[in-house]
Amino acid sequence: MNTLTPNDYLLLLAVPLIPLLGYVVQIFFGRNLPRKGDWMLLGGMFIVMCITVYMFFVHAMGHVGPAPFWNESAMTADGPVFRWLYNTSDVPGDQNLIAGILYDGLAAAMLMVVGVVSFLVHLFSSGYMAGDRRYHIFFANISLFTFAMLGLILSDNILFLFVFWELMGFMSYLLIGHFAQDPDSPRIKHAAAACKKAFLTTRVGDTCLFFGMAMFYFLLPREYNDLLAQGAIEGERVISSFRFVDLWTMGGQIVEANNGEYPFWMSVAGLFTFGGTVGKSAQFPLHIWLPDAMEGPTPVSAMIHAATMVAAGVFLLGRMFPMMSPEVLQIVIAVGAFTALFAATIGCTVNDIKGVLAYSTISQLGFMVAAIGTGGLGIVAGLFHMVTHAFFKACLFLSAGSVIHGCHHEQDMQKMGGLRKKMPITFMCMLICTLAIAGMPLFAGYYSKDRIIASVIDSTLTQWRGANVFALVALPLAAMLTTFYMFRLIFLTFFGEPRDQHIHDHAHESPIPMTAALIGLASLGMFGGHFWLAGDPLSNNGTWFTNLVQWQTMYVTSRGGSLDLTSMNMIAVTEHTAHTGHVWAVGVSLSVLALGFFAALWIYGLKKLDPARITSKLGLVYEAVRDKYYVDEAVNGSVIRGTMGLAKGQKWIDENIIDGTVLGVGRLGRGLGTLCAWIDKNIVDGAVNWVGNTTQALGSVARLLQTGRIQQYVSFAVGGALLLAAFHILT
Amino acid sequence: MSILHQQRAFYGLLTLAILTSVGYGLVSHGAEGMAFGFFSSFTIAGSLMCIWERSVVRSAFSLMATFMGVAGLFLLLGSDFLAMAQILIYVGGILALILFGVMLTPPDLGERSLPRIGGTLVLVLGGASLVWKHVMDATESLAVLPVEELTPMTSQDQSVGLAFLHPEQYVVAFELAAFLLTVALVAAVYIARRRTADFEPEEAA
Amino acid sequence: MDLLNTNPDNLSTLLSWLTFLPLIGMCVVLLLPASNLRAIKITAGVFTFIPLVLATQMYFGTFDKTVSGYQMVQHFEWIKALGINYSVGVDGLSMPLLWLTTILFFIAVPASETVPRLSKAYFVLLLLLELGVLGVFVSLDFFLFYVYWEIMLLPMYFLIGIWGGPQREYAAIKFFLYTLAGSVLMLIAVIALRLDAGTFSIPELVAIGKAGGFTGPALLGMSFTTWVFWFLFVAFAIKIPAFPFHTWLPDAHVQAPTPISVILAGILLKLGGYGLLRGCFPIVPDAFQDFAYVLGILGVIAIVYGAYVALGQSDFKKMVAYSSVSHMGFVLLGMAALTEWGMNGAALQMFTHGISSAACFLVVGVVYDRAHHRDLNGFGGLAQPMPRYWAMATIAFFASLGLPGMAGFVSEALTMVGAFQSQVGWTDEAIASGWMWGPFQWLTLIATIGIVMTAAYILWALQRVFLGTLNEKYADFKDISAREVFSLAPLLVLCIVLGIFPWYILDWMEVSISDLMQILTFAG
Amino acid sequence: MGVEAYMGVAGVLFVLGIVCIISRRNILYVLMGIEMILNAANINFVAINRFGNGGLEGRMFAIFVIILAAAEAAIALAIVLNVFHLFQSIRPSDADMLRD
Repeated sequence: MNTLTPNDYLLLLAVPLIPLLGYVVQIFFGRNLPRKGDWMLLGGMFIVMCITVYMFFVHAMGHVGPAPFWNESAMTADGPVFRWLYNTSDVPGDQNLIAGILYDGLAAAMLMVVGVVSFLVHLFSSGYMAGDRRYHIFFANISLFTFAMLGLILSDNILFLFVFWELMGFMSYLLIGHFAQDPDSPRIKHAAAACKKAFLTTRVGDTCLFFGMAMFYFLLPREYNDLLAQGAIEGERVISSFRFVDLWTMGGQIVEANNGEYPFWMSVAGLFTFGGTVGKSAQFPLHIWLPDAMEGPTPVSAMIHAATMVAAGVFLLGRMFPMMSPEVLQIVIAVGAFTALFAATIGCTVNDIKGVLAYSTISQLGFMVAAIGTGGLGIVAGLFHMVTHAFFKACLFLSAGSVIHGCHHEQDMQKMGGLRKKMPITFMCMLICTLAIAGMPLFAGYYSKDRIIASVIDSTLTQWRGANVFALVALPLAAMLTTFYMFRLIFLTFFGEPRDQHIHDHAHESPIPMTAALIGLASLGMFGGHFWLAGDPLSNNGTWFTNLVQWQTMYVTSRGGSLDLTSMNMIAVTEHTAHTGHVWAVGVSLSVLALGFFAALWIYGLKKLDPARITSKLGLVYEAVRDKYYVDEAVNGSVIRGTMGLAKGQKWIDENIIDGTVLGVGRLGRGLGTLCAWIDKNIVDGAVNWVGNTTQALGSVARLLQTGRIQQYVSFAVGGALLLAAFHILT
Repeated sequence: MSILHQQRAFYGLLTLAILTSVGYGLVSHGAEGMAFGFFSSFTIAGSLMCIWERSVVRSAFSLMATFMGVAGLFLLLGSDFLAMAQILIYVGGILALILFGVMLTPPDLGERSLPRIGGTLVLVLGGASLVWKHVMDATESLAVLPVEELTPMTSQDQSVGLAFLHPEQYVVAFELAAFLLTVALVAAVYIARRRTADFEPEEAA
Repeated sequence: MDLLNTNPDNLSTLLSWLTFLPLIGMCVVLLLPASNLRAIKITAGVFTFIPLVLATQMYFGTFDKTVSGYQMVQHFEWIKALGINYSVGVDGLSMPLLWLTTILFFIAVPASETVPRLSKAYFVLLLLLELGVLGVFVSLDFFLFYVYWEIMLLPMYFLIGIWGGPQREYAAIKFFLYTLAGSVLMLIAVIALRLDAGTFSIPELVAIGKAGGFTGPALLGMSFTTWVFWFLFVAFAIKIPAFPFHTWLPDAHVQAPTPISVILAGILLKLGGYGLLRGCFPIVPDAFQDFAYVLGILGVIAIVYGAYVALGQSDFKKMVAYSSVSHMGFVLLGMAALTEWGMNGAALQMFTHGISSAACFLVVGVVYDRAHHRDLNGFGGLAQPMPRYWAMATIAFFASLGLPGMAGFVSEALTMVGAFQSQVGWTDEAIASGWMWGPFQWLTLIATIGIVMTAAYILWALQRVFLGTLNEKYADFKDISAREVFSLAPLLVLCIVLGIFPWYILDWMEVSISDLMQILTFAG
Repeated sequence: MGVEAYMGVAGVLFVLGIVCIISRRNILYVLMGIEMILNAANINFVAINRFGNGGLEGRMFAIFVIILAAAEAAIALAIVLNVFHLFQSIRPSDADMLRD
């Protein structure tokens, strides 16, 4: 049941195209537009925001029904269709790639989030980046990034998702590298290295995603057709395609045909796809690029490395969830939980204000991934947390940006202190969002984080699996640490006496556009949570967001398949466990909040306990945590030095062995050459000389005939002729 | 034998040979045979005399006899234009040239040596006779008609003249010959020009 | 289907005009006085521009992309005694490459401004080279193919040997001997085919090949089709260059002047790939299928090995040269996969690599003209004095990196997914048991390492050259000049347009590639 | 008279020409010998032309031989004068500068 009318699609199509148009205009005419063209892009983003919000409320909000609204894009061809590989329609479906728009619950929510956050970040950066030398280029890059993100959300097939996925990687490369070309920025060298590192690490994840995607594209239809041949599935033969709709139906029916058993290769493919999320959402092994990405300007960190790009990984997980087998989900939970805990611990020791927020982002992403991993209602919790996190984390970054802007690009918290009087608005916004991220009730964070913990409890109660248990322990601990380091940040920057008088004197509140953005995001951070639920927070289902996000099951069932998410992951969420799980969750999250807050208050607020003594007592553990568990060094040491060594080795091989063989052949040739030369000179040449000499001797004899007398010649001629004639006659 | 006896013996033999060939021609082929005998013996005698004679002048003049004999033979063979050309060019032109050559070069009477002449004559004649049979076989292959079926001889000077200028036939050769003659003339004059060096007195080398 | 549809009415002389225009140009340039270099440049420019206009008009006009088989065929007896005839035609496979050739040669002429010791001979040889290359792409008679192949060899030797860098003689000789060895092998194979099949014409050979009609003598213990396949493969592999035969490429590129290495990378490498798809695969299809996995392995080695060695380079141009080796590995992999997408990917990769690597070499040329050295570590922060150059360099290098939205990605994605779908090397019982994982799936997995490494060496190079602190030696470099933009811009525009709308090339190739696929015996 | 007779005469004349060139010590005899040889050739031409198919070729050829003989004689004479001028003697054996 598709409530979208054709012109809705045009509206949706306009959403990504406006930033693209803005980019193209900005690139060519940006420099000489008034105010370097930022108003044009800002206006564009405002329109996009209005469209997304309008579409969200008209279609997603009002719709509470069994089947999620979606469009069959290509099939009913009411949505705009883009034939990518061959422009002729007679090429069979699986050869030609037909891309359309998939606007369902998840896309609606994400679109709105990205629309709002991007607009506010544009607004903020128009103030923050005012004096920059490459101001118009910055705005161009940001708008192209927004185009890529919006495109990713709307794409209905995984290949286009991949295209926009990598395009975002490229834009983050350019944006992180923004200061790499700015001669007067102090950290030009670090920025250059950081942007390369970001692109390469995400590229590793991208290639895993590409491989997983190729596996699904090729193996899914083959398996489906084999089962069809064996009669396990009825229906007609399927052609391979990248579209999510096809992947879900085929996947669901294959799993169902194997009565709930996932074929092995499907887990492998699922794992590879999860590799993509690990790369992009900075999960444990591939998280090293996010802290370095802080080299980029703060609005970039806010938008890309907090709200949108890193959320794309979780979005992909949401999209590809039906294809994930239980084994893969175990790994997802494990990685997510571990990342959450791991990053939270490091967060406590970082002194750079943006560094803290970077590690907090990694940790929160770990929460989301773990939540989705638990399956069942966990998906709802994870995606919901993604939405709320986008708001308050963006606000945190922007407020950190305004703090930095105020303190003239000073990022080290050690030098700040007592800024609350100097920067009241920033302080208020930052406080609100810290409460939100900590999970204070009535704030957005509480609803989503509490739901995550609830889903983890549910999944562990229903089936006792290793990863779930680990998550059950790790996530609350991480939540506690989150509260601790967030309040540490607040106390260090805003409370206590100013540690660096010079900075304190010059600190000033940020100009209007920046504070307006901060207020906007802070309010979303506060009301975001409650507003979404439109139902009592304690109950488990019936919340408006759940059926918005639980589209997959409904989608497949409406297509005749019976892809029941809960049943697929064999997490039978009975009414009873859901309720008890939930009660437990509320209790755990509140206690964790209190614990974290008082610890931070105790150490940093009231300065009762000198943090130095704790760190000295912890000793080695503290060093390890402070140096980020030496992961960077480990990766640099092993992977990067390994590849470089391999490269140098292969260069040597190429130069010496392969080229060597050629040169060897050459040298061999030359060796043979000299040998032959000798032979030639002495033997062959000798013979030739001998021949030469003999001929010369004969020559001198013959010369006698050369008398110079004509008559002798005539007589020789006649004699010769006669001899010939005689010879001729005689024979 | 003294030189005089030699001369007398040689010329006696010569006239005897001429007569026998004329006689034999008359006997074997009637008038035509006689004419052939006369002309052919005249040619051969002339050349023999040219080789025999000690003085160059006499040899030169004996050559005239040869040319006349050959002209006669041409007549016998029906090409009158050719005979006339033969007489005109060979006797009138070339012989005169040779005489000029004789005049411009010192006489060298002692130069003739009979044994040399005799030796080469015998040698060459021997070789020639050896080859003669072979040459005769070669002529078999020529499409040569026996005397009887020959078409009667008609004077073709008209056609020869036309042939010279007829585009398909010899006009090119004719023009080339004309061109060649002029070039030869100029070249001869150039080669034989009097060097300026001749006029200065040469110092002792 | 009359293979060569040689009925007189469609004997269009368009192709012959296209191939012989450079020859006419060469003669005109020869007549010009050597001192007047400006006139020479203009004539060379004109005589490369006309084929470009012709080729574009053919590409978008006369060439009918829905018809299979050869078009614009011209056919007449050349050497009756040996049965060699001048038959020329073009189909979906060669049309895009023909167009690419004319584009790159037209771009090479203005790019030759800064070649050291530039003289009339340079332009004469350049036009002769164009004749050779155009000829190879249009010829349908194997002997004519071989003749043009040799014609192309000679000017290239002199162009590198005279106008090249310091060790140009070594590089030129190495290039010449390598390719000559290859072409000798090809000659043997061509003659063997002629003696066995009685004709040189490629379409007829293909028909016989498809029907398995070759009954020639075995050699070195291999059946006729097998050793003919190996001879042809080695000849073309040297040109691609495939893994073991690639060592001539870096030397040739490093020593060649910029416009020549643009042409070398842009088109000459495609001759190998085109040769395989035109001469080797359709004529000896069963041998090709038997040894497809070997090609696949060589392709993947080239991809991964080329990427790693490029990572280890310190010379900018040598790095781009090895990147060509790595990218051409995709062509081999795509071809060996014997799947619809694989073949299309390989053919498209030839075109896209042509434009992206040509752009990269022009970028290297620009910086070499200013700094007169190519040591990557010697540069730094060039983005500041030359922002527009940095923007263009980023587009060029990210296009060759395979960033989506650029042409490189489309062909690499097609090749990878095509190779992944390949069932070459699947044993029958594996298929029966439903186990869908064969050698090519492993190869594709390994190839992904190559893709990551490609990103690594390109980004590292970009960082060392453009980002970071500005090396004060280069502070006064002036930004990219109009002439350099004139050569570089069309290639970049092509990269982006083909990235978004790849069907501008794929539609043209689709029909002839599906013809090629019909030759496969098992269900590809 | 048959063609053999004429050819006989031509043969003898040819032989005598050669003898004249070889035996006599004077350059002029070489010239005369050449003339004899040319005449012998002419006789053959005309004879065979007459006894052959009777076309014009033989005669025409003979005429051209005669023409060329004239040109040749002129040149020969000029050369003889130079030889005499250079070597002060007309014996061919003295003019042996060609011998190294």
